[in-house]
Amino acid sequence: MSIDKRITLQQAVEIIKDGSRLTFSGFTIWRRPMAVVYELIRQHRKGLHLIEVNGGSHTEFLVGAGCVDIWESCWVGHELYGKYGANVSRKVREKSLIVEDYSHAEMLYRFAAASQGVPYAVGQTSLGTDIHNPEYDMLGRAGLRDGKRIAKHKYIFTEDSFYGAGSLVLVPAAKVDIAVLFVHQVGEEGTVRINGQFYSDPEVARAADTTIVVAEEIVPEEYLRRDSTRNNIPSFEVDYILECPFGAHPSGVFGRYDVDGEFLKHFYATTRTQEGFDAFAKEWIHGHDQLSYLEKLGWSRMLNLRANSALNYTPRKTKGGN
Amino acid sequence: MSIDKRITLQQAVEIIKDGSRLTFSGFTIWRRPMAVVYELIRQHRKGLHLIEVNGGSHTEFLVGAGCVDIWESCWVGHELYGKYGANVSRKVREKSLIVEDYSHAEMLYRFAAASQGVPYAVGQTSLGTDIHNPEYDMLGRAGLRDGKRIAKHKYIFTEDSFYGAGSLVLVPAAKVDIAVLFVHQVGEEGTVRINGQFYSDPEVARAADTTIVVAEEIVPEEYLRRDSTRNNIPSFEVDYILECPFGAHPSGVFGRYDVDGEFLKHFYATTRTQEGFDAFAKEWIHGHDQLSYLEKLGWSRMLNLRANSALNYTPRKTKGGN
Amino acid sequence: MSKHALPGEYSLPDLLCCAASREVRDNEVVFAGTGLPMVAILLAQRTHAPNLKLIFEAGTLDGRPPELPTSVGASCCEIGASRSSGLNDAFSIAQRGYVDLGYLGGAEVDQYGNVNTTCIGDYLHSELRLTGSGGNPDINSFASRTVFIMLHEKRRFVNNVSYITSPGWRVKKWPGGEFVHRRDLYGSAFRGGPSAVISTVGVFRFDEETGCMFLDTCHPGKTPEEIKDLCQFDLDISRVKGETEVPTLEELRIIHEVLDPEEIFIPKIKKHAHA
Amino acid sequence: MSKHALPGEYSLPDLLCCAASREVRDNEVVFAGTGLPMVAILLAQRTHAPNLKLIFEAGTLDGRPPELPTSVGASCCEIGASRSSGLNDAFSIAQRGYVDLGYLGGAEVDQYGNVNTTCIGDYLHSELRLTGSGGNPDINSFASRTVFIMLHEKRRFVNNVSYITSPGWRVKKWPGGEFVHRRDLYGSAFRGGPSAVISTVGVFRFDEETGCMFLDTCHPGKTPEEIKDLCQFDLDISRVKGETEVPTLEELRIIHEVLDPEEIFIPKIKKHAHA
Repeated sequence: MSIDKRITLQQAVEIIKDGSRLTFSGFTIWRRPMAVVYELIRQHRKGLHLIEVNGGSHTEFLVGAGCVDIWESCWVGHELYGKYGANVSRKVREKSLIVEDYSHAEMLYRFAAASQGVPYAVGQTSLGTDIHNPEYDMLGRAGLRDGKRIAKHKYIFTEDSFYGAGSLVLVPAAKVDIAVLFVHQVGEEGTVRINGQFYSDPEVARAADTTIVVAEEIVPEEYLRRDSTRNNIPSFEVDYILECPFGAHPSGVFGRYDVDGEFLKHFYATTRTQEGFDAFAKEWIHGHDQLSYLEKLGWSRMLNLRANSALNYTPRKTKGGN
Repeated sequence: MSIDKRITLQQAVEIIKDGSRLTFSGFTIWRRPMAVVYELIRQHRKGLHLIEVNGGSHTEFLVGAGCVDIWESCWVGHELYGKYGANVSRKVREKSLIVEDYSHAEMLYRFAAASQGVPYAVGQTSLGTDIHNPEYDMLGRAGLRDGKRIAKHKYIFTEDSFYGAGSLVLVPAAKVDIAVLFVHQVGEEGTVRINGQFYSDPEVARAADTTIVVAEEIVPEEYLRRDSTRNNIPSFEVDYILECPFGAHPSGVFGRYDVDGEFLKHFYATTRTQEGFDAFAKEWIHGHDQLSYLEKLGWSRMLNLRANSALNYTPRKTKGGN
Repeated sequence: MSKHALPGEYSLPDLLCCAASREVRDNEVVFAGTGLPMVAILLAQRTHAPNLKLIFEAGTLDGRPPELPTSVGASCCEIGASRSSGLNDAFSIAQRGYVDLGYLGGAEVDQYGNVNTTCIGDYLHSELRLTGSGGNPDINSFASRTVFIMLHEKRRFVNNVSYITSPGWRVKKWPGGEFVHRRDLYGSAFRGGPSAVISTVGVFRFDEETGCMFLDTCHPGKTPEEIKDLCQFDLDISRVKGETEVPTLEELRIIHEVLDPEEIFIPKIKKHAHA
Repeated sequence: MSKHALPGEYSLPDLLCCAASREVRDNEVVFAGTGLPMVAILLAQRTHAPNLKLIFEAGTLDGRPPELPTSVGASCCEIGASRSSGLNDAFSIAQRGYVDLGYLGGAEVDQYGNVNTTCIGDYLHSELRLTGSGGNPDINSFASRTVFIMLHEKRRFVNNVSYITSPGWRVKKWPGGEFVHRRDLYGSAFRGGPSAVISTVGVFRFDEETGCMFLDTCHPGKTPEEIKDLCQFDLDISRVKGETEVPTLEELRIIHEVLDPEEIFIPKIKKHAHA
């Protein structure tokens, strides 16, 4: 109450320094803090180290804009709106992006471990795959495993001595400097309420040293505290808050708006090349702020994405097109 | 839907065999499946191996009745209604009960590991205490660490190689045959909704090979599925269900009824000796069923414990006595 | 039971979807990915497996989506679910051993059922990076059975996949990388492995002891020899049971009128199209 | 600021409660146990630390209970909380390092602040088993500071506790059991240790380098020598600052009229009682 956690979009992005280890809320093309992603691109942030449970369109935006040096995750694409991450693929081919591959469950375990304050997690997934191929330890090959900001090992293989369960793989905690979340509601003191699936947001918020929450709405803290079992992240885990309506577009938000599939299809179709990406960014990102971006999107487009508040989703039969 | 999960109280207790590894829902003197505990005593179950995140009055009942051979946990007592677990203390002194001590967080980690399907958990708690004293591995001393039903080691000490975090302690997953939960609502297909703090119930339900849910109410599954984010345990983790109103008494249930402190004080005061326990059991347990137990408690007592449904608790000013 | 469709009344995606749907048994816990697998599972839920329990990776447990989700993170996933939460629940449940069946896809597969969804060509000098693993290896590691649905081309049914993303019946033991039976590596976490590959030409299964793929059924109009020619490895065609069962009219009605009327994942057959 | 109470206007439990309350700083995250510590924290919340964040072990995060909970699992704990959940959240938050201050109790303490809540006498031939550890060692392991509130008797301030339940500044290194500085054992998880023992005769603190307890303040009417005599170990009384600050009238009003009017944890002073 005494500490005012409100900041502006610009301030939020100033907290994220060149070279920060960064992660986000959401799942593939859902509930991504796109307004912050756009502002990072506008402010020409460089050398970011993204560590994500999974990637998505937002990853493609940041990688395409050249903001990212290292990406640790398991997946990137636009779901059915674009088959793969063409910007990531291009930068990998050009060797201007280091990709460290884990499996999806392993990435989740890594964040869960960090959120629990332990240095690693134990798992039995993906044994025998090239995900565990010691030749493919890309951060190791790049000489970046300092044991401080980046774990000394990509994996450690061991055996279970308690129950004889067999081979185990230990994965290092995902240590991140900053998590940026996009959620439905945040109270003035930082309490977060997410509607629908909360993905890996609670783990991500707790794992990060600094957590910034961007919300569709800032609501009275007291309102959220009337039903504390519905809240997902406690006040003291959140350092900064800001309100940014429609700030997840073109990703979708349960109960609020659908993924803008046409927008993502257009992004995917036009950003296979760097020239294509630069043209896209010139049109949609640079020279804009969040309001002028919404103006450019226009009412018709956004009303079409609106979720039915009784159903919490956008039934296809009510939509034009698609 | 196709599989009828409903059973009776008697059937529930028949599923729990002599020698079963058993655990429960709840926290100290809150939301314990007391009706099942009473029936276990009536059916003279023997040799139980209790593994609990924490104990409480229900532990004292089972131990006092001689149902338990091994108790792995961290705490037993009646909160402010009785300073310690006098029955556990007596049986330990008589060496008729093996107690294996872990810390509270360690017990939680052990269930979390089991619920995640991994053989152990990593922690940094309680380093340097006698909880980790190798001389005090009581199951090891008793020659019971077969590496199958009971882990080969009580602890393994190691160091972190990923970030140089220092000493770590590995604790074995808490493998249990059966979990018995007491909850507010369960649907016909097994979906569980708990109101208020859910303690370690989700971990416990997922860790157990068989999960029995006792509920204040069985409600239409469809009702619970209208708001799936409010549910705590998914249908397929629950094997059997039964309805047993006030089945947690004398423990308390958020939003329904308070702990019966007078009852627990009486239990604590009269069961320091085995003779005292036997007399208590004769009066309150043997020869009763759940309905005759409620009749014996009487309306005045139970109305006095009733929670205010707007507040979800029992404000002290509305209560007679205390 | 509904009549089977005649040639020309169904498309190849229809056939794949129905074949995949038949892999589900009632009351099973099924871990579903986005796309054609999702249609197959919802089809099973509406036909022979009304009590299957559907898990979406993003955190929906025992879901009954009112319409076909366009991704597992989509808003309609959790409508009617037993519990909606997050990935920690979904993967804990999987690793704990609750999952009977997983549905997956892939770009390349080898004779042991090792699947690649990560890159084409040398991983260290990648020409084309694909989406990456996602939950493919996780679902495949933990489920008792997994079904892969794949486009069949000779460059996809290969001797060695570019990158083993998802483990088959014989996998690499690190640090050496020699192939061992999956059972020997997974220990108590061993619960099974790939149980079927449904490609655009046939249905393939695995000898669980040798770990090798064999041809189970040919899609209508395909011969075992043709199919063998479409694999780089030496496909066992000695155990072919016959032809893949074709869709029934009722299945086609559910796919095209109930589940995917907008043709998001499965196009409707055009009057002039061939099966 | 409210006036301090005069002798006879407050009891010993009042004094302990107020002394404990003063250990909290505003905006801190505090991990609370049942009993007198709970009263102390709620008192701080209603006086000098209105923005403290209260965590209850059972799963309430940033709680603002409308009345004094009788246990951390109680129904009124979560009313007004930021989030209510379970133990996994509470202990994850603690191990992650969010907790500034923990309040604990104990039956025995040694000069390093090692505390016993497990048993009296030889653990292997126990005469009296107490409640056990509960979260005592966990809160103490993870919090930056911990405050112990204890009954002061010579048999409780001992050379060697029967069982180290909760770690002090010098702890046992296993398997040998030799005493080492806590910092050397906890590695990156080292964040501090016991910062105060508030007993019924004085307030004790620790030299963080030697790990040894010293007398900080004497409760009114007690002398350092008397207090030293009440310890089996050689208590350092060279650093005594003076007398423990007594309760203010406002603090007494909050304790007895607002927090614990039913005298659940702190009895009201009787007309004829002495401080």
